[in-house]
Amino acid sequence: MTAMTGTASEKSPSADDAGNVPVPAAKRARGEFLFFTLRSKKFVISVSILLLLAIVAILGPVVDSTDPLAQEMLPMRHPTLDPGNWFGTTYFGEDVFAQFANGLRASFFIGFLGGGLAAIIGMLVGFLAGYRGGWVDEILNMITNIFLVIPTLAVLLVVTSYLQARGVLFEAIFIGGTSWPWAARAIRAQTFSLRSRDFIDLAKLSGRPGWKVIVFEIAPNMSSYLFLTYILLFGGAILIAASLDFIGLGPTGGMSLGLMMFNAVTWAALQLGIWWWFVPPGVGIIAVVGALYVMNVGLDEIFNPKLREM
Amino acid sequence: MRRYFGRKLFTYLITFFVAATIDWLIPRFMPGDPIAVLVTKTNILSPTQAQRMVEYYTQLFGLDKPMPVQYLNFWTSLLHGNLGLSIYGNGTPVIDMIMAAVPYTLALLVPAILLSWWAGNSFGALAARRKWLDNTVLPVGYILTATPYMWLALVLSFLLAFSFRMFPLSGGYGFNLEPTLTWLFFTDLVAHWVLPFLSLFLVMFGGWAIGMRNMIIYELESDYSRYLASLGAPQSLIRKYAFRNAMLPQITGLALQLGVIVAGSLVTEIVFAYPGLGHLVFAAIQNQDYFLLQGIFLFIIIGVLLANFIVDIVYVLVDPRVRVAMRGGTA
Amino acid sequence: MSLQVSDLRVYYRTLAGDVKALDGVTFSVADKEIMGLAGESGCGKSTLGNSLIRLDGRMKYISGSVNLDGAEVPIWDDKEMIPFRFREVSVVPQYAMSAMNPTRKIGKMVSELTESRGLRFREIKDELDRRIDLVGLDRDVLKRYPIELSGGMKQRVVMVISTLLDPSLLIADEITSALDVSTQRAVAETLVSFRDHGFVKSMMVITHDISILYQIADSILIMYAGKLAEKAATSTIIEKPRHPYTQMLISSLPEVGVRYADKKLAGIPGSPPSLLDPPTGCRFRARCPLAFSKCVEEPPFVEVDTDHSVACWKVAGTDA
Amino acid sequence: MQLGKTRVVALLAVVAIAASACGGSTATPTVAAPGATTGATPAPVATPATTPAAAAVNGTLPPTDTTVYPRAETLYTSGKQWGAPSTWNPFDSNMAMGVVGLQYETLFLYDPIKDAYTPWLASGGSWDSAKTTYTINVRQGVKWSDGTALTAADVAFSLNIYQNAALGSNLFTIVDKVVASGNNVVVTFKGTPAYQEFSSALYNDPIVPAAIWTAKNDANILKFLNQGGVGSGPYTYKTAAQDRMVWVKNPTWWATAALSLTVKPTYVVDIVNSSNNAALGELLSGGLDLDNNYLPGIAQIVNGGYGVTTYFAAAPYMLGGNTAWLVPNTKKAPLNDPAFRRALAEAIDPNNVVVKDYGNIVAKADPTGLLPVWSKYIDTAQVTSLGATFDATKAKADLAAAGYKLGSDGFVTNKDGTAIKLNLEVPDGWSDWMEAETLIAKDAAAAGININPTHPAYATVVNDRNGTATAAPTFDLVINNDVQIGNTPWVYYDYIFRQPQIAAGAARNRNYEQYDNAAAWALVQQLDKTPVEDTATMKTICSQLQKIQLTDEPIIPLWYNGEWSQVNNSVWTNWPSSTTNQVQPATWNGYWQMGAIYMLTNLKPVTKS
Repeated sequence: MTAMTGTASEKSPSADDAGNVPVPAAKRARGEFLFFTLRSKKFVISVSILLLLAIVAILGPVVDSTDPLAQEMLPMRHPTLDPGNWFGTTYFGEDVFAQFANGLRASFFIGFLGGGLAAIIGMLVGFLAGYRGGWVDEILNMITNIFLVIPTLAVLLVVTSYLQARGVLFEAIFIGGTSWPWAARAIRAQTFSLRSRDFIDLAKLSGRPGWKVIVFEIAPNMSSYLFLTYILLFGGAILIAASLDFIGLGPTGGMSLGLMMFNAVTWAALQLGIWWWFVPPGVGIIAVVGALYVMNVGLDEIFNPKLREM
Repeated sequence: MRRYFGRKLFTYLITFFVAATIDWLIPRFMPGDPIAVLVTKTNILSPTQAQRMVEYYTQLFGLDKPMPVQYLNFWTSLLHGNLGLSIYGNGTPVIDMIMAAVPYTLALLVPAILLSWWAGNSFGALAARRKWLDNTVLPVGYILTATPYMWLALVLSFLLAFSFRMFPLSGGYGFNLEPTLTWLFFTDLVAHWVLPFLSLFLVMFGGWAIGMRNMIIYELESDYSRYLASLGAPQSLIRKYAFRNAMLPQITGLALQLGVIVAGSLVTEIVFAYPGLGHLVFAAIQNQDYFLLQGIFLFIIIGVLLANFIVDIVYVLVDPRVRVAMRGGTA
Repeated sequence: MSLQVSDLRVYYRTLAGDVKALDGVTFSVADKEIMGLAGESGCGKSTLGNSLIRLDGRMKYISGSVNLDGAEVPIWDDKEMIPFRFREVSVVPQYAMSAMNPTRKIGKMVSELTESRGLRFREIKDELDRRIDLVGLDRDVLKRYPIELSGGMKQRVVMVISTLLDPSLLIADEITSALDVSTQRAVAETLVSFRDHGFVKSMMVITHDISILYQIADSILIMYAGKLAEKAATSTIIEKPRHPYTQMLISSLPEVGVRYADKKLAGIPGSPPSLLDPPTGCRFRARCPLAFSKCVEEPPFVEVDTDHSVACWKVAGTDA
Repeated sequence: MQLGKTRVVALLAVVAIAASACGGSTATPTVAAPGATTGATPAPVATPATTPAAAAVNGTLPPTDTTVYPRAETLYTSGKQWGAPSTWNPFDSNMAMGVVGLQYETLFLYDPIKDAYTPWLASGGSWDSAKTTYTINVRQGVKWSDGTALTAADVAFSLNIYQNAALGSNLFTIVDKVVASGNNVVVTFKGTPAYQEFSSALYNDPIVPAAIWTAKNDANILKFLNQGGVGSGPYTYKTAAQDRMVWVKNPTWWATAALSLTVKPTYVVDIVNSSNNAALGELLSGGLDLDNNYLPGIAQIVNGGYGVTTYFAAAPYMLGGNTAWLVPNTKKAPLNDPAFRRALAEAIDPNNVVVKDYGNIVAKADPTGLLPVWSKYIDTAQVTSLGATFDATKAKADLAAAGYKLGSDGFVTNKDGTAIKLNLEVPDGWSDWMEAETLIAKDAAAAGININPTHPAYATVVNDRNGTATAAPTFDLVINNDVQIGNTPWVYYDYIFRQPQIAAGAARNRNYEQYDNAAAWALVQQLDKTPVEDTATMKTICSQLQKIQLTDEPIIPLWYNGEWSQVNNSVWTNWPSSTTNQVQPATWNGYWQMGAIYMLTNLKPVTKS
């Protein structure tokens, strides 16, 4: 994910009025928003890629219902057009397509849940720290820092060694629980800048409890921003999962793109020339994460007319 | 100014204390008995000998002491730069093993981070609002930043090293060499360094380039840019300002990303059997040497904290707003 | 005759189509004249102001000419415009608060700006300092960063910067809207003093706020829906406006000093027409109590009195 | 200028490593290469030194230059070192690759394939008529690498060193005294000698120079790292680093004169194990000559024309290095019931593992579990009559007969009707075994036995298997292959039947299944006290032991774990093989003195024209 966070963390993509264009505001907002959503190349392309992959992830296992771990086919078969062998087979005669489809499913799941969890924690911490400030801010900051510097791998090692088997769910939760710090910081910064706005003061003066101000005043005002953050976390989670799987800390029993990669390498797919075992997971991850990042910028431009190319 | 850094330093110390303590707990939290693992691995024939080994290692690693004592020892020895003994290096000081590995990791990370950051930002800035560049740099950037480190590493090693033999496959320097200050050794060192460096550099480059590209567009649309333009200032000046201001968030981004980057270097080193910390972590995991792991992680923690602190300082140096705020705070 | 604008058309490119924000305006500003430019938001007054100095990405020059001190101003060509900007035409933007690079010391920024325009900062420095004194600021604001200054201070600094090269025309765009009353007054007075010191030859003050214009403007130009409605000396506009729109505008101000004119305009039934495809004829007729058959034709902007022009059939008719 | 910046950073980085690496390099004085080297070196993007091109470059260097090992004179191996070489103490079981075998030697070699002992540092050895004292004739004219002569005193000292409690050897539980007399060393025993154990000591215990080790022979003997120590073997310490161990030929090796043997490689570079990907890559590209790791898919590679070969040209490709056993916890129901264990043995088809998991690079184990090298001790007739073979239906029948009824879920239940769910544990990350356990679980399920394959962390497996000082072993089933090939089947029977049970805890390394059978243990001891030449008696005892094992199934043999060994023929040829020269192809501890040393003397360099 690297500097993608830079984008999200510093600038609020809050829409601003596009100059004194004499078109009734409401009409402009609705019209242009929709229009741009459909016109933004970045958005349309990325979303269609994601949809396509999502369809594979959802329908793939249905269409090709072979158990991804069943070693029932001829081993190391080249991809062919005949059904059930579109992506060829692994060293053990497992159906690569089945693995890919299920792996994709897992990756989406991890991104969705892990990213979601991270987003929620990030928001809680970020909002609280940014809104309350003072010592609450200090403490939350410290916690964030700790999570930033602890090699989460270490924690994972300890946890996993206690689990007989760890599933995709666990992996997602773990990633969610450890990858939130940058989001928290970014949201904190945003909340901070919002806190001083008049309408917030107004809300405060009107005696509404803090959480209400956050939920009904602050959050809506940075909703687009939060959404963009979530997209980045989504993609990040998938990448982190891939790394974990690669050093053998991935889900046991289940299937994920990272795990496919890990197996392909363990069983020397490259040297044996079983490229069709090694390539799909990598390309799959790149496609999903890349599309997410592109979508992020696409949406940013939609939310924020200034950024559009004219 | 002093108070500001004072406070920062304080929080960093506390962070370190907590992180180190958690780190210390790792080997203790691990299920099973490291000694048993060690003895089993050596698979000695005679039970009596096994028994002796158990006693020997138990006292060697000081595991016979009660936990609180072990914890105190941990800190005291830590202050003496002693990270304990490695189990699979049966008794080698962890610090020695780390010190042997660190130069490789630093030699990968430091240039990879700095260069990718510099190159990425320059390219991103160049690409912003320049149609054709934007349309070429950007897609490439997205693909790179979305690539898992090890996948790229594997592809590179398979193509450039295995198939085309342009670079060595693995290791830190030729297995036919001994470290000497000779041109031969030096070039060989570089040859082994290129691919791991490249796989790190490329992925990060993509990220920075895109980040910068997006940031700078924000800046080019900002009021001060418009004002300068209406006063007829040349693009060069406007872009110069925009670049400078877009840089600041990128600096923070760097600090926030360090953890991820380190993780990336770990897997990359594993792929290339590059004898850095990542390789060591891998070996430690394979050998259940949690003392070594603890040492390495502690080292990483210190490294990341240090880097963060440096970034903090740099940030203060480059962002006047923070300085002003501080003057306000201290005045 | 310092500024001469004739039949200027500048459209806004939007996805819905071209918005005829500035649809053929013709007027002039004399030397030493401070001309106020008022109208509801969206009437095109800001577009007019901007188009005289820099057409931003979404603005499209259609036709018309701008002539400053006898020289053609090539507003349609961004490159060609550069020599004019700052030197001949300058602007105090409505976003003056955030117009300065937050990470540069003000002085540094000014020097970099002027150097980039091929001037030697050292030669300007003294003048700069003098003018800083003039606007009642401490000289060392130049050694400060923008965030160290209050809103009013920033406002004044920007005014000094914009006028540093003694431009022939200064466009002041909504400069007071963000300020409190007392600061407004100060800013307004500063503008006048700039004119009196000859820092600027003539001035266009774009604002919602007629009361400000009443204080400083020599003449006022009222715009409606991308066209000129009425131009006359300030006193004339305030005391005996001729155009029905102006009349309603002024009468809707209970007493001079009321802030936002357009707020009050809620009193006028209906809303301005969309400028995507504006109706033919008089654009005000939908809301005009006096509207009659003739109004379907485009009313010309004719001088009905010395230095008093109006675009309305009724007015023209009565005199004819 | 920007670019300049770039390069500077890069170079600085590399310099950093260079400096540190040099700092790290031990022992050898770092000799600057002669100008010729500098001239001969390729441009900054150097071809990897392991490719022919670079090898040529290095070949141009004078062999005296200590900093570059000419490819043609260097043997690259990998497989023994799981971590950086950390000790060169021949008494430390974690010693670096080759410490015993290349640097230190033993009195005899033992060749498991021919089942023959070859005098090595001993010129011979003999029992007295009563077979109660053993006399070792110390070979004359053997010199330590420091030039001093190897004497009977050295040998006596080296054996007596095992009295040092720190080594915890049990040699002196069977040996009474070891005394040097002239050129001989006389060993006397406590009671009837444990011939089998003693003979394994003869080819396993290293001989060290007394002059150096006397001072070290105390409680801290294991703390002595002995880097670059003095030995008698064909190689001496050259250097070591985090990722390698380098040996250089000892020009004055005694065997050259005495046995006209010469080790061909001037340098032996052992590379610390890394990822499969790297190892396989190096092997295929000729950067590695011998790899003793388990490399998946090697069968395809051997047949893929990469110039990579194995001991056997076809399945099973590898020699059997040890037996992988399925170890049941015989203290737990239902595994405490021989009938159930029997059914389990019948339910599992090791061929699945052999074919699907290993792709035929291992072989199905004999029902006795004895390695092929011990086939002569297998009572084949008895095996055919008693041995359990894969037969799901028979397994079902036996379970029913033994009173295990099928539950609604299709799995048999305990006699008291409670459900049976057996956890099979293999260490996480052991990919081949993880595959194996799933296959085993499948087979078992087919016969109605519910096995749950799990792979916790290695430490957890050890914990569950060994138990702790406070807790008894908790495992149901584990796979284990602790005992390697050796000179006597006794080691296997000791491993299976060991009595008394070793206290639970780290030191537990025998009889994991906790099977108590006094009769069997008596036979094991009897076997131990049978002279190694007396194969007839050995056979009869083994046959009796096998009877017990085949009927009681205390532990179930699965497959012969391979003596993983794959070689690249591009630089060295005439590797060990089933056809040309039948010697051990492994660099692991203990294999050198089982004949692997001949691998180095038999090698032939590929002469490139």
